[in-house]
Amino acid sequence: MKILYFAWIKERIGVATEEVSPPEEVGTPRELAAWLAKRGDNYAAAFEDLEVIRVAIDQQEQTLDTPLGAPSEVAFFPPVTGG
Amino acid sequence: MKILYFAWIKERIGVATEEVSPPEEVGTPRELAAWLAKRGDNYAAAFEDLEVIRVAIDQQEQTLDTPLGAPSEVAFFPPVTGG
Amino acid sequence: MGRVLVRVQPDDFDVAEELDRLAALPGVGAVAQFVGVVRDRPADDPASATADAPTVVGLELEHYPGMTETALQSIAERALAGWPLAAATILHRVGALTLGDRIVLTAAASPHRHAAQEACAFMMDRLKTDAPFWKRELMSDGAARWVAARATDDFASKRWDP
Amino acid sequence: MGRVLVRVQPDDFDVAEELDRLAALPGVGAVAQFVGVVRDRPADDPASATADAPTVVGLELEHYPGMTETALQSIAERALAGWPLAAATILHRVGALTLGDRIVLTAAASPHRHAAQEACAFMMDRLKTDAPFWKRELMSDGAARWVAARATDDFASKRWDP
Repeated sequence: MKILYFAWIKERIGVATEEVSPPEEVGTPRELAAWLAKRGDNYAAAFEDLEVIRVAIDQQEQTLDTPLGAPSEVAFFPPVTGG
Repeated sequence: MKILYFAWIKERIGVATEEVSPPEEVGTPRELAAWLAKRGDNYAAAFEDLEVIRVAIDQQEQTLDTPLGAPSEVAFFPPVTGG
Repeated sequence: MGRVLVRVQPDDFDVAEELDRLAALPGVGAVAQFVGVVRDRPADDPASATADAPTVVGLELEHYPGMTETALQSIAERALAGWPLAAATILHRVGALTLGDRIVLTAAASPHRHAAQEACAFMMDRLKTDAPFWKRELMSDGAARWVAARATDDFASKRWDP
Repeated sequence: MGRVLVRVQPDDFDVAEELDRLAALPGVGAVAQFVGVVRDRPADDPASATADAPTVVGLELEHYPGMTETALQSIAERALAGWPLAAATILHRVGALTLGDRIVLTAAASPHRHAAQEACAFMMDRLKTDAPFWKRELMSDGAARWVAARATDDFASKRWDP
């Protein structure tokens, strides 16, 4: 599963994208974030407040509690600020 | 007093502007139009329906019953259609 | 008032130049522009939108010199009074125009997009009812006719009344 | 859908060229354009508008390649579905921008001015909340900070909900 990070989440974690293989019990983006947060202090800092984090599953924005299914890519990012 | 005509009013009357000296009892644009309408069939045709005629006194749009005062110029025109 | 630009002219205007001027003003983050162009169907006659109805091939725009400029200036100044704008612009052509030609530009520059958008729409709505211009359409069958004013324009203009 | 033009690019775009393209489409009498530019005050911090507060000197725009284009395409198509438009355009820059640079263009062409104006505003409001872009402001004191999302943008976007 490919994970992408954007904006300050990417900065805190220190990578833009990585391949991960979460265990079967990780079934939602919220659970995926909690699992990623255990990978190190940088991850914990990025995911410390899920209220300010948005998620896209295969490039479609979803809630943190949407079932993951078997996605090709999952992206975590702050609320968008374009335009 | 200078009178100006625009659009189809100008076309019906056949002149764009003229100097007139209406009698003292002509006190409003409505009375001025009625007085002008007697100058000929072309004028009568232009002023046959005052509902579709607008007036400006010294370049300020006014109602047909606004007191004329002693204006430099009075303009008669159809509802505007710019833009 | 230096923040208002109003011009009435037979020549075309340069929309990009005006956009660049407005975008360069201090504090401006948003520029809304509206451009009206001569289109091939009569503006006031939905029934004419059939295949064999005559189409518009040109337009003649008459105006009241002096009063027109004053009216446009007043509309732009009211936009500045009503929204937090850095500048407001109205450019309007007169004389003979052909299909696809630009007729009018209204533009508003502001720190905020909604202010710019609303002021730009306000100026167009008021221009339609308050500025002494008259359109004469030249049709493909050789006819020419003065465009009739539309009640919908009166409604649109009145929506900005206090 | 040939009536939609969406582009995400580091280079500037030509607003006049796009206006000319839209104005030349059959039946078009109205083109509304909105241009967002990099301004010198932070977008989300009214308190910063004091004389000695640091100003913005540049912007970096990050995006999510692939998802961004899809989101913009969807917004433009919804504009076409919601208003009688001949065409809808969204152009958005990414990468490093400097003060006064254009960031975004939304444009809508229609027979009718209100349709063009509303669709143009709709696209900007939805873009602000639905398209994956992130702004990082470079300040005159050397600091850099990610721009925070604004609740007012959420309200503005929701006003178009059915």
